[in-house]
Amino acid sequence: MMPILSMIVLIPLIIAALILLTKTKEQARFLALTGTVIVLLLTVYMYFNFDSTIADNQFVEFIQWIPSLGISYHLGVDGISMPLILLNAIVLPLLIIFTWNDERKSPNKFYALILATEGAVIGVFTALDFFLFYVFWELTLIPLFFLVSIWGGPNKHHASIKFFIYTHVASLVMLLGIFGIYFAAWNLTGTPSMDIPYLLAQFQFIESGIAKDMIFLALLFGFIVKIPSFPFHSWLPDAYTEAPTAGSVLFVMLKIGGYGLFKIMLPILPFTASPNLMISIMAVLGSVSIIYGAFLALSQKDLKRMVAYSSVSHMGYVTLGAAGLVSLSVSGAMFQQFSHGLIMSVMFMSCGIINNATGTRIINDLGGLAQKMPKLAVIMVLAFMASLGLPGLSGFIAEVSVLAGAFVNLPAYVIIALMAIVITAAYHLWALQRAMFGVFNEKLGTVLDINGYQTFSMGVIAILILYFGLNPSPVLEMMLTSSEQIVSLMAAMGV
Amino acid sequence: MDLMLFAPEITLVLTGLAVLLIGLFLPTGSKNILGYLASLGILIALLFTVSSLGTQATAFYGTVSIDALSQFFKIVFLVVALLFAISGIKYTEGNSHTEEFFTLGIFATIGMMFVASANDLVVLFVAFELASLATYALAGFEKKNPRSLEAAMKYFIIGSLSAALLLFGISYIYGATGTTSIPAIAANMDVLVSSPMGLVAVVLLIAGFGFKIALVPFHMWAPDTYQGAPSVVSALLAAGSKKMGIVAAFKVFIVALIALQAEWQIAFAILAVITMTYGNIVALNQTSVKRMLAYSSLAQAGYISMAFVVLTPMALGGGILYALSHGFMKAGAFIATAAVVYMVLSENKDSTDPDHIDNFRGLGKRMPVTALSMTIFVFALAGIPLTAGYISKFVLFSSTIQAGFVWLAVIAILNSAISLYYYAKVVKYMYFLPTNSEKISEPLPYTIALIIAVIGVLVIGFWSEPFIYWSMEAAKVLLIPGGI
Amino acid sequence: MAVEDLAFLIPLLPALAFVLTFFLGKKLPTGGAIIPIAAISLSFLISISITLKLLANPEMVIHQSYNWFAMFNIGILVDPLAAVMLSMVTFVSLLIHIYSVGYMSHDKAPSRYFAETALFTASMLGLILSDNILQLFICWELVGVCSYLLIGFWYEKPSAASAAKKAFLTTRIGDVMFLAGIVILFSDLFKIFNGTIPEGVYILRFDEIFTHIPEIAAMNANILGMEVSHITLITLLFFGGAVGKSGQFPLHVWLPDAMEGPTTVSALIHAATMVTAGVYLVARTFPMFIAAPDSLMIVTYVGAFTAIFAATMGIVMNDLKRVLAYSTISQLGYMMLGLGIGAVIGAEAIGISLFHLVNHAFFKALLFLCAGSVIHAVGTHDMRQLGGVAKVMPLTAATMLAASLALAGIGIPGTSIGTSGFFSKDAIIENAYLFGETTGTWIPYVLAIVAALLTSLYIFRLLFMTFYGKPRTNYGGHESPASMTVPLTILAVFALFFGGLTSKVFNEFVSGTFVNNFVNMDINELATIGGYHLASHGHHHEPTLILWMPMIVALAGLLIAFLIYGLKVVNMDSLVSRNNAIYKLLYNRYYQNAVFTNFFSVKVIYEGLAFAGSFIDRGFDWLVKWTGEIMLEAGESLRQFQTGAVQNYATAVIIGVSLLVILVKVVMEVL
Amino acid sequence: MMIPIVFYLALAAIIFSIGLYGLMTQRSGIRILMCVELMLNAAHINLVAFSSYNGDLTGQVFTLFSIALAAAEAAIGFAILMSLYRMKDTINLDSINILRW
Repeated sequence: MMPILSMIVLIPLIIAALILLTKTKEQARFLALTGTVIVLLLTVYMYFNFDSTIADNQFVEFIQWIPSLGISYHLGVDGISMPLILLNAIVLPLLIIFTWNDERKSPNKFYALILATEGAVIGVFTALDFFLFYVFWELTLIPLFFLVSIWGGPNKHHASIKFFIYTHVASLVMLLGIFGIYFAAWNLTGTPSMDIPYLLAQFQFIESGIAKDMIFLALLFGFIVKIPSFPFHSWLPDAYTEAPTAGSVLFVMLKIGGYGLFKIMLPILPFTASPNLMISIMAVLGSVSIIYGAFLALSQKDLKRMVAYSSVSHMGYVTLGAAGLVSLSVSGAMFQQFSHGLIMSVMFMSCGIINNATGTRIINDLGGLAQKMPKLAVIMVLAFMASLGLPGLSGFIAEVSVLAGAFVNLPAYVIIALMAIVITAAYHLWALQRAMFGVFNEKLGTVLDINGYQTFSMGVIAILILYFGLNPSPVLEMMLTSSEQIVSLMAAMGV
Repeated sequence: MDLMLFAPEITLVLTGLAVLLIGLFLPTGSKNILGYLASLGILIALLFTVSSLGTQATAFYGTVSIDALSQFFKIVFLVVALLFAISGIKYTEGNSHTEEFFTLGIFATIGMMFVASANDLVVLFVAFELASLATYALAGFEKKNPRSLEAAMKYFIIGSLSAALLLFGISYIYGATGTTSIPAIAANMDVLVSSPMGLVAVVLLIAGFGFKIALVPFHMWAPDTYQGAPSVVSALLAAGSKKMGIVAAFKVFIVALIALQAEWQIAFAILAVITMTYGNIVALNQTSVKRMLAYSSLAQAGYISMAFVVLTPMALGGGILYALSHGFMKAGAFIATAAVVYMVLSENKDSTDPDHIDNFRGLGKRMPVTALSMTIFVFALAGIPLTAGYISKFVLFSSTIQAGFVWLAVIAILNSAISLYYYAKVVKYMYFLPTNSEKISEPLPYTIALIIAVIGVLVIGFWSEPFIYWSMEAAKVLLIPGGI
Repeated sequence: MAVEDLAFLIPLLPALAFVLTFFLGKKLPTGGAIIPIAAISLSFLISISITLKLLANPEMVIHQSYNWFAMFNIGILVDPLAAVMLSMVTFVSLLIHIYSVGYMSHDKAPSRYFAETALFTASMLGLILSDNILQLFICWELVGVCSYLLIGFWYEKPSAASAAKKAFLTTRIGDVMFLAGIVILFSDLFKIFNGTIPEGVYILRFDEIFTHIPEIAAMNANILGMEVSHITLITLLFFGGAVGKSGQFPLHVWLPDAMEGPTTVSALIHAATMVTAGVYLVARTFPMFIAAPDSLMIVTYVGAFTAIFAATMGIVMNDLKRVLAYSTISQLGYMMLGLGIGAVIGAEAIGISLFHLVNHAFFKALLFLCAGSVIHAVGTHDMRQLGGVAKVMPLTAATMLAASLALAGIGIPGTSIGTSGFFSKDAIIENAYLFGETTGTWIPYVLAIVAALLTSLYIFRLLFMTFYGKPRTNYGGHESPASMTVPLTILAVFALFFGGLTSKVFNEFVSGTFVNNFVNMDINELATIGGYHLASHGHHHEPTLILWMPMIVALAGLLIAFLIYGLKVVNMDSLVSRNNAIYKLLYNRYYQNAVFTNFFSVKVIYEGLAFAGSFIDRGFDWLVKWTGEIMLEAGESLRQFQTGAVQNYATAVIIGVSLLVILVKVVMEVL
Repeated sequence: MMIPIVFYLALAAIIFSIGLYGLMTQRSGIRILMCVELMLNAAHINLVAFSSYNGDLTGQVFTLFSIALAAAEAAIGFAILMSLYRMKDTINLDSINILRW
């Protein structure tokens, strides 16, 4: 069979290179669209050939790379990564369409970077070798760094450098963790290997408990910063806010932190010296992020910044759900990643549109936009409702699964999260009221509604939000399979 | 004995002399032919060396040895020399002293290569000095440029000082062991170990080599010299003669003075930490790119000297691989700077600091190839994956953890995190800051040199297996008794 | 095919209507009102025929259930309780829709209106049909968001936008409690099944929940040192949700403000769809409540207190719709009280309470629609500017009178003569008396009685001020079009006669809702778990006075209102003045707004916590920045070593050498 | 009769230190150059002394090489100083510090 995973990873990168050669905006965006659509088709094909009843990796590809260090080119997808790949594959073409008519300098670089990011992110989701994993992990940084620094807002340089270095430090700490597990296994078996499943399986045989905890914490830190979770979130508001709309959406697509949590942290969690400590660390981080992000979002003046903080709050559910260690909560957390990706992309698209149309994002300066932009208003209200966890929309499935599941083991933390729900509703509705409703602020001048391309891409995502809210099974089933396997592992260890 | 073993050196000597002689009869206008000649000679030498990889022999009554280690480092030197020569073609354009430039460069390379294969302190010292003397002259190549002269002067004084220290140290070793042959020294160390002379000698030697490797505090000349000397020469210094110091240190300490391991391990631990931290922190707010690169190469030297501390095959292999990668990255970076300097000077003759970071504004538009390769080099230096810099850091740092020096690895990793700041700053200037000046045509030789370096960086990054293999082989030479 | 197979269409048709109207409405006349009207009338037919079928054979329920995801399902359950609710909601909502055709004719976006109302109705119907608590919660939330959209229908009005937000947020507080209840319930059942849910078992379905009530009741949680049974915890949290939706104290604040929407929306919210959801929830989970110690007591007291609390505010409002709003709150209090009384009368309570709910739906819808018709005609809803409207709009006035009689509960005890309100309210008050007898606490009864007095007082005050006498200002005005008056008339008929005709059969029908082939609950057994002593069944004999009491107070209220506002024997101005403390307290609605909105939400949450949060966040940000700056500073100072004088360099080398010797020695000593 | 080696070593050490001292204190480039030569010669003394004591010639050969190197070094050094002098009319090294920090 064809190396489909290599294709969905490499095609975007190759196309990105091609786009760099293009001269005009038309060629660039056309190539970009083709590339992303190809990836989408391949992913859909893969999705329909994916067996969601087994938890093992599928479509595996394996090639020796640097044998003397046990490094190999090892790809595969499972129930954890498949939905996230699907998410990227779906949103990216729509993102290209969304930006179809935008005017910006050097569009070829722009689209090239977008595709490069897609390739790198999908690479992270498919890599089954720590070396490869880390390579893609770092590779996601660079295009985003450029996207923010070139097309970003007024404060872009500070934001991009901060994001770049902050997350790079995290990656390096994670690398230390990887080294730890790598050599621990090497010393145990005498043969080096960077293979993720193999190393995760070896982890339990490490004698020194301290070593195990250190490795776990180092890896955890790397992922937590990327998620990002309180208190390591301070790169996020700047980066998300300063990034161009497409950049913000790509940031949202960057679900690698949570992915690492499920793919790498949970399988080794029960074998750490003090699992319960680790669990409570994650639970605390998660629940605090939820309520903390909510309060901060409430206090924001800038619409996009508010959305950024709301994303901190939402990603808290991921950490909390992972810590919940009930198949429902874990799969709920995975689903939260998926749905959060969809919802936030619409949110950021809306912010971008409002910013372009009115020239400001300060909520109090807006007002009554719904009268001028009815189409946007409809989609935006839906997105906001989804974001505040309204039933029937994808956000609710995730949150209720996380809350219900996690309550079994972590009641106290769930109560904290529950308190945040009202705040969440508050800042969403308040922002809507001030920005979209009420009397139109004439100072904004003439405001035009979203164009056909934007309507299409946002509309499609909105419909998906609705669809997965009503029928989550298409992605939730495979998540459940994977999470049940993880949880059964926990149960076996009596955690 | 088989002269073919020395085919590379012989080729170089001949080339050097040929360049010198032919240069005498050429009018200034047509001297740039010499550059091509030199490059050709170096290339041939490089091919000889590559083909002789894996051969194992000693010559000249055991004072010179050909082995994986020497060949590996010869490749490093020759690659750097090649980049030096190719970019030199443009640099020396219209200069009446072209032949000196290339001859000196070639002789410096010969010196380095003999250091790499030296098996006797006499040879080592002489070759060391040969390289040094040639580079002293090169540093001051721009006789009319005060900066170049000052650079040369500082380099020379500190250089000769450290030469003296080195020789003094060697004299003690000779006195205590009664021989200058490296394996023989290793064989009868007992006197030296028992006497206080041991420590003194070790420290004197560290100072002597540390000057070339540019370890804090023996580094003081480096920033000034790298900044003041012609960029192409800085490339040779940073990428080439630095490695010479490293290989010499490898031989002398790990092979000859292994009995004093405890002493010099501690010394190197201290120096490595100080050096990498100092280099990175001071590099943070430099405005001269060459100076910034100088400090960054301090930091890199710090990383490499971790190999002395860890002292496992993997660590040494990592260090050796790092030497190669650093050769490509740093030489490339300096040559890119050279291109920029060339551009600036061609725009206004009397610009005092042509390598100021402001001259990099909008380079992405003005010199796309140079900018892109510079980006790759700095990211490689920062250790971004799929570059030579990453794989070398990977091997070196991970070996540090393997050997249990977690604290050292943590320091190193934090350092490379810091370093990202000033590397990213260069990229920021090249791509994100606006410029009013327009695109210019990039000088071909520089471009070729840059492309070669980029290819090197990326190939090592992607297809690392053979490089790791050979560096490990080289490391074995050092560690396995009687390997030499 | 049998009608019960069409049950799923009941919510689906309006939902479909929503989609169609949303996309096609603009192109159709009257904003495509015809689509929802047609859809809802179909739903009504289905519901009513199902109700009749269930009436015929009491054992039967309609239940269908499908897998949704994980261990959750989607399903419909039509038992007597659901059936009557369905019929009522579809009926009232249908009339309101028809009425709206006329009422919204001048609005600029009628299609959006009809789409949203259709969705509103659909989600309420879905709520009623749910066979599991999760689905119920989902529809519950949808109802909330629809109310948000409808209250904020005229979103360009800032007051409307903020009222909508207030409504959503306030109910959201309740919803969170409800959700918390569900979460706890889930984890309890999850533990009961100890983690392995068999295939095809949906643990949040009512039958599963009810069958495990004893186990849940056995679990105890320690909250602030006191042992609370999980069942109590869960039911109270559910009740919290009900309090939010059904505007019980203290979460009733949103309801009066909800007047910002079109009057028809208010009618929909108050009569048919939204507020009754809370009562329905408690009725639906009644087996849990009766098994939960103390829960029903709290329901009783909250209900009774709300009844009187709202009534007091009703007397002083000058805004037509606000009076009605407070009356709704008060009546909902009665319904809750009715359910709470279940503590002594068991399942009958459901019948009684639901009966009042249905009747209230009729007359309250009628009241609002009349008010709407008045407002529509004269363009103001300040009663002080009205008066003598009866002359202009006789039909409206007549129907309004009917509705008021029903609300006041006029009727002759012991006979089957009387308005609908009479029968249902009377039943509640009588049972409140019984409650007093059994438990020995008379507070609920007293509150209920006084509330009854106030009720008739404020409603007749409204009646006299608006329709009686001569106009205070010269407003134009005319009788409303047929599309509005016809629904009024129909509702009037129901408000007057429905109760009298159906009271007996209705109570039996609904009270038996938990005894059928889906669930079969022995309420008395559960009551013992809850520790309630049910009064002996059979007919109770209250003293005649008690029997007549509600009637008397109602008439008394009527009389007082007539004297003050009709004949003006007392000069109100002396009382109605800013320096009358009580009046001020009532008029400012006990300063809840100041407390809840201005102080709590703005000061504490927004300015307090949120900004504290942002301060902390700046701290983190500063920490990151600071690290960077330290580095740069260090770099700046370390540079200075590089003096540029070569001697210093040489010195550095030499010092370096000597230091290194010493350091190495020292370290070697240490190690 | 034979002078113990310690004397030679001491002498060499002294000369070496003088060289160091000069290197640190002197301003004139020429003098600094001379100091460097002093230090080298100190090393040479060591080598020769050792070689005669160890009784093999390596040390002396080494010295010869080294002297030659020293000469070359001196040549280059003077060349550099010369051109510095041409440009700045001074060989006072303190005044030559454009490159710093």
